[in-house]
Amino acid sequence: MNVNAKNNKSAKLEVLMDIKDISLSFGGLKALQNVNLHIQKGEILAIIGPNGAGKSSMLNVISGIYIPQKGVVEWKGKLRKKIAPHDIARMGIARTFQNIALFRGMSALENILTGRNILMKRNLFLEALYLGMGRKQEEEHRQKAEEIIDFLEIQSIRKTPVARLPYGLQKRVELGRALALEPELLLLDEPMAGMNVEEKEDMCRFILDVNEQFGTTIVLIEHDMGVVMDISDRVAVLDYGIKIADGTPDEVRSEQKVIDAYLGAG
Amino acid sequence: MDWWFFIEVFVGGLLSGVMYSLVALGFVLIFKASGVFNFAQGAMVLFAALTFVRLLEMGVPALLTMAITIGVMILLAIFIERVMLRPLVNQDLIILFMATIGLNYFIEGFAQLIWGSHVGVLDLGVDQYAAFEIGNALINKFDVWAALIAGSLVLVLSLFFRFTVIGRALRAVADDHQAALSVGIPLSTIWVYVWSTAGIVALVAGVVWGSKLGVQFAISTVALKAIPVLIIGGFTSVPGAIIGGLIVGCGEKLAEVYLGTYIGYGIENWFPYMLALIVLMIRPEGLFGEKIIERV
Amino acid sequence: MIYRESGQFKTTYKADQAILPIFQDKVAMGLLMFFAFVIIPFIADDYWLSSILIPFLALSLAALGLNVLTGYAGQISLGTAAFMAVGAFAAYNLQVRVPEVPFLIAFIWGGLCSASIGILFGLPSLRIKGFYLAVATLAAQFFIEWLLTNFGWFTNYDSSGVITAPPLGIFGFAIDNPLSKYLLVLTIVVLCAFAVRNLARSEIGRAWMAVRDMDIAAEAIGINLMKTKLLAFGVSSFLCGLAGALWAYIVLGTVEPQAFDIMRSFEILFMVVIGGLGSVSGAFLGAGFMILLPILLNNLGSIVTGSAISTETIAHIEFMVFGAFIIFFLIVEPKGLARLWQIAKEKLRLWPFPY
Amino acid sequence: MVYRKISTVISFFVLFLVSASFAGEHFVPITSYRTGPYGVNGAPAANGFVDYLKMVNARDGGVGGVKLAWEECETAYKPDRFIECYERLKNKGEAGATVFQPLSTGSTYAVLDRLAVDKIPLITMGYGRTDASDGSVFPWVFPLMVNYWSLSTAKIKYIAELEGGLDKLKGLKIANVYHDSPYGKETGPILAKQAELYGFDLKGFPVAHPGIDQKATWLNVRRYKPDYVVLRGWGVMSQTSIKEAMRARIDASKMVGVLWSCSEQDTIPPGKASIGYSCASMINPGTNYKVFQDIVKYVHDEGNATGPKEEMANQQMYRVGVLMGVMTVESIAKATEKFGNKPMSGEQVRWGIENLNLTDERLEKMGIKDFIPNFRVTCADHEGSAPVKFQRWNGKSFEPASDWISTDQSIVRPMIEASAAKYAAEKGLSSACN
Repeated sequence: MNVNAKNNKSAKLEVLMDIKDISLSFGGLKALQNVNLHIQKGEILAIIGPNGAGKSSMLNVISGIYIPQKGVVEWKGKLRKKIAPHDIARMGIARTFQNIALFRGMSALENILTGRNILMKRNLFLEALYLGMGRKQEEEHRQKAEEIIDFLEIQSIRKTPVARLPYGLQKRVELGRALALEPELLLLDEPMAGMNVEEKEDMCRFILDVNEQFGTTIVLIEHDMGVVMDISDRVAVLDYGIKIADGTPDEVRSEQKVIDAYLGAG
Repeated sequence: MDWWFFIEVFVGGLLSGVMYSLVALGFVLIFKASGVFNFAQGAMVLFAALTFVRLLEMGVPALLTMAITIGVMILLAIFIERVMLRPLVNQDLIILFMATIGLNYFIEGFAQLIWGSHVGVLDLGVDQYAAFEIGNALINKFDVWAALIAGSLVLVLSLFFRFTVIGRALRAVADDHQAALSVGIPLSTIWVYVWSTAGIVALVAGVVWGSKLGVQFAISTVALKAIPVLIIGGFTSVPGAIIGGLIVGCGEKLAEVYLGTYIGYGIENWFPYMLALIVLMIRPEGLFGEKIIERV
Repeated sequence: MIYRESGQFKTTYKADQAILPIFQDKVAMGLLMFFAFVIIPFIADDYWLSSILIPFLALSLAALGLNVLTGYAGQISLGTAAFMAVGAFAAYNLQVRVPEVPFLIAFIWGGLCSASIGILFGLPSLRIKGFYLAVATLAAQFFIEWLLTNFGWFTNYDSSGVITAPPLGIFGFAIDNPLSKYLLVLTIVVLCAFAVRNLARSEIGRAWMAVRDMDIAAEAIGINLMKTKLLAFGVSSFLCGLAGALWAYIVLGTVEPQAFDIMRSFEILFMVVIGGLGSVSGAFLGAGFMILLPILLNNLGSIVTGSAISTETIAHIEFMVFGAFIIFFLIVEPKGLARLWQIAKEKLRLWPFPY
Repeated sequence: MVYRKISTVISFFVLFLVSASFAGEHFVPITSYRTGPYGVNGAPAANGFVDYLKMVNARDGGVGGVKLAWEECETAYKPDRFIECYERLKNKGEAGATVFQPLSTGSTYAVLDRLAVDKIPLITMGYGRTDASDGSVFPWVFPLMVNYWSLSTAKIKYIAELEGGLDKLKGLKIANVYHDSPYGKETGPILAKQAELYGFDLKGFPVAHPGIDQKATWLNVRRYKPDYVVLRGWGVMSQTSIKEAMRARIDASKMVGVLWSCSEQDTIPPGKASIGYSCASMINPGTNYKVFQDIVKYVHDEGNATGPKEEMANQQMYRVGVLMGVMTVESIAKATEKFGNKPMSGEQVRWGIENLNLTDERLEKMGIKDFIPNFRVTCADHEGSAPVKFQRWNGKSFEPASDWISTDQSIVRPMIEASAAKYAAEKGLSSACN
C-alpha cells in the first residue's frame, strides 16, 4: 500500500522546507558542512548516518534551535529568520526527543492536552472561574485529545501518570503530544531507540498512519536501517557533517559511499 | 572627605568580610562534593559553638574540648548522611536544599535542647578591643586575628584538597560520582568526610564568631550573610568564598556608611543580596565558580 | 460512607472534567463547606475562631499562593512574607490616602501591588533556577522589609512604625467580632482555593506544570517560558498579598513590618512542603499542621505545667519536630500530607480487595 | 499514620480542655518567651514572675485567702503567638484571667482592641504603647511606673546630671542607637522635642534585628563623634553595641542604656567594655530586700524554684520578673479590698490597678521598700510616673548610679494627651474618666 501511496505523493513536488548549503560548527568542531536538503510536503524523510555524523544537529537546524553560520533555510518558500524556541511550534513544526521528555508530573491525557495549549486562548479570569470560553475550550480540546488517544490506542492509560508507564507507551504518549499540535512538519528523534520488535512495529504503524491520515510531513532520525528503509519515502545520509547520499531507499542502499561509511563506521 | 575614615571603613569591611568567608567555606565544601546547598551550615555553627562553650563551662580543658567537639561534629555528619542524605541520594537537588532547611531547624532545636539557650561567653585570650592605629584609622586587632585564622584555614583546606587522598577523592566527586567510586571510596563515606570537614569549619567559625558575639542562638543567622558571599564568589571555589566575603564585607560597609547617610541606615541587610542578584544576572556561576550545567 | 467509583460512568467528557468527577468527593466537599460555613459558627468559641481558625485560613491562603509558584510552576521562593507585607501595607495605605475606599477593594489593591512586585522579583527566574532563584527572592525579602521599616510614608509616619487596620465594615454591617471575621476570611479563602483549582486544571495550570517538569519540552510545544513563569509569580504574589492583608487587618489588627520577616517565609514554605507540593488541599493541610503543632506542644507543656517540661524545652522540641517532619516528608512522600490522603483514598477505593 | 496523628491531636486537645480548670483561685496568665532571639531576656523574667507567685501562695496562702493559680504560655516574642496565648488563657479560671503582662511592645499593640471587649486589663511596665498612659482613652492599659517617653526625659536629666546641669546640655551631641522596631522607634519624637528644648544635637542610628553585626552602624556613630550615646537596645543587640562602642573608642561611661538594655546578658559578654556603662531601671539593684529573702525561704529552700538560685542575684531580668509578679499580686490585693475575698475577674482587677497607691508604708509591708519608688495610679494617669533609678555596671554587678530621678511630665504629658486624643478621634472613643 505504501508503494502507490508514495508514487502519487512524489508526483506533486511541493517543497515545505529548503535548506541551502548550510554549515554549522561548534567552536572548532564542524557539525555540518555545505549541506543541501529539501523536505517535500507529505513525505517521510529519514536522516541516517553513523554516530557523530551530524544527524541531531541537522534536526535542530530544521527545528530552528540551531542557526547555521552559513547558508539559508527557507520555510514554505520564505527565508526563515531567527525565532524564539517557543515560536517554532507556532510555525507548525513539532518534535519528539531522543530520550523521552514528557511532563512526568502529569497523566497521559494531560500531557497530550498540554500539546493543545498552543491552540488555546489564554484568559486568566475565565480560566480561574472555569466559565465561558475558559470552560468551552477545555472541553473542545479534550475532544481532540481523545481522538488522538483513540488513534494511538492508549485509552486505558489516559489517567495514568506518565512516570508510571512502560518505555514504549511513554514514547507513544510523546508522539501523541507532538500530534496534538496538529503540525505540518513532525520531527522524530530516534522514535524507536531502545524498543523491542513489537513496540517498533507499532511505532512504524503509527508513523505511517500519521503520514497517511493527517498528511503530516515527517522527518525522522533512526539507527535501525531496516525500519528506515521500510517506512521512509526518501533517505538522506550524513557522514562527518557532509551529506553523502539522498534518494529513495533503494537508491541509497546501492550507493557505494553509504556502504563504505557504514562499513567504516561499523 | 576624610580618607583615614574611608580606610577604616574599607579595612573594617575587609575584615568582617573574612568572617563571612569563614562561614561560607562550610557551604563551599559540601556543595563542591555533593552539589547540595547546605542551608543548615548556620545551625552547625551554632551547634559546634554551643557544644564547645558548654564543655568549657563544665571545666573541660580547652584542647580536650576541641577534640570532643570535633568528635561530636563527625558524629553529626555520620548521622546526617545515614538519616537524610542516603535516602535522598538521587533526589532533585532542590529537594535536598529544602531538606537542609528542615535540618537547619532540627539542629537549632536540638542544640538548644541539650545545651540550653543562655549566652555562653568565650574568651580566647585575645583582646577584642585593642586596635592598631594607622593615621586616624582604627584597625581592630581581634578582627585581624580572626582574619588570620580564616586565612590559614583556607590554606589548610586547599592543601588538603590538593595533596590528600580524601581531598582528591572529594574533587573527583565534585566532577562526577562515578569517578569518585573509581577512586575506590564509596559515596556515603565521602559524604561523611565532607560533612565532617564542614562541621569542623563550622566549629572554627563558631568559635571565632562566638567569641565576638557571645555564643547564642543569634549566631546561626550569620549563615544568611554567607549566602550572597557564595553567589558572588561561586559555590565551588574555596578562594571564591574568600574573595566573595571580602567583596560583600567591603560593599555593605561602604554602602551603609556612605550611601546610608542619604537613603537611610540598615542597607547592609539587603545590599549584599542585591549585589548577589546582579552577579547572578550577569554571571550565574559566580566570579570563580565553574559553569553551572543545568543541575537545579 | 463507602468510597466507590465503580458504576459511575462518565458519558461526556464534560462530566469527566468537572472539578470533582467522583460523586463521593462532591458530597464530601459539600459536607465540608456546610461544616465550615454553618456548623463551625455554632460550635467554635472565640478562642478557636480568632486564634486558630482565622490565622489558619490566612496562612493557608499564603501557602496556596506559594504552592502556585513552587508546587505548580516549580519556582522556589523564600520571599513569601515580603509579598504578604506588600499586600498588607498597600491595602492600608490605599485606605489611609482614600478613606472612602471599601476594604475589599483595598484588599484586592494590596494583592495587585504584591503581584506587580512579585513579577518584578520574578524576572531573574528567566535566567536562574533552583536555590539561585531562592536567593533572588531572599533579596526581595530583606529589601522590602527594610523599605517598609525605613520610610515613614508606608506607615503613615506612625511614631513606632506600625500600621493599625481601620475598622472593617461591609454594607453598613460592621465586621468586628470573631465570627463575622471568620466568615469573611473563609469566604475569601474558599473563593481563592477554587480559583486556583480551576487554573490548575486549565490551560494555564498545564503550562505551569509543563515548565516545572521539563522546560525544554515545554518550549518545544510552544509554551512561552517567560510569560508562564511571570504569570505564576503574579498569581502567587497576588494570593500572598491578599493573605498579608488578611493577616494585618483581621488576624493581628496592628502590625509591624517585622511581622513579615524571613521566619514567616520559611514557615509558609514548610506548610507547602509538609502539606504537599502542587495540590490545593496540601496548602490547607500544611497550614493546619503548622498552626496546630506548636499549640499542641504548648498545651502539652501547660498540662504538665512547669514541673516536667519547661516551655523552653517545648519550643526547642517544636523546632526539632518541624525540621524532622520536613525531612521525613521530603524523603518518604515529597507530595506531602495531601498525597498520603490520596493514597488512603485509593486504598479505600479498592477495599476490601487488596488489588 | 495520618489517622493516628489526627487521633493524637484530638486526644491532646480534650486533655488540655478538661485539665486546667482553676476553681476558686485568682487566675494569673503568664505569657512568657523563653525561646527565640529574646529568650535570654524572657526566661529569667518569667522565672522571677512565677517564683514570686509561688512565694505568695506559700507565705500568705494566696491573696485574701484565695490561692493564686497561673498558666504559662510561650509566645516566642511573636505577636501572633501572643494573641493565641491571650485567647487561650483569657477565660481560664473561675473568674477569668486577672491581668496580662506581654513584656513585648509588638504584642501589646496586637491585643489593644480586644481588651475592652474581653474586659481584661494589661500591665505594660516600662514598655508598650506610650500614650496609653492617658487612662481616659486607654482604660484597660497600664504602662505602670514609667513609659518610654517619661523614661527618656529622666535619661536626659541623668546626662545633664553627669554634665552638671540642664544648661550644660546645650551644644552636646547625643547619638540615639536604637533597635529598628516599634519598641526602638517609640522614643524618636520625645528625644527630638527635648533636643530642641535643651539645644543639644541629636542623631538616630537604627540597628536592624537581631543586631549581631553593628560594625557599620558604629563606624557611623564614630564619625558623628557624639558626647553621649543613648542605647535603646534589646536582646543580643545591646551587648554587641557595648562591644562595638569600645571598638569605636567610645567610652562606656558616655553610654546610657534604657530599661531593656540594663541586664547582665548585656553587660557580661562585653567584659571590660561595659565597665562604667550605666542604664535606666525601674528598680534598685541588689537583692537585700525582704521579698527576695522570702522567695529564697519559701521557694528556693523548698526546692520548687523555677530557675537556678543564682539568677536572683545575677539576673536583673529576674528581679524585673519579680516586680511584674508584685504588681499583679498587689493589683489583685487592691481589688479584693473592694470586691471581697473571692477569685477576681479582669474587670475587678482593672479597678485594683487603677487605684494602686504604693506608699512607703505599703512598700514596707510588701517587703520592697526602696526596691521600687512609691507611686500612685489614677484614672487619668495610668502610669503613675514613678522616678527612675540609674544603675552602673562595675564589672561584676550593677550598683546605683543616681538617686531616683523624677521624670519630666511637663514635656511628656501634653504629647501623650495629644497622641491619645488623635487615637480617640480615630476610634471615636469618649473619655473613660469623669
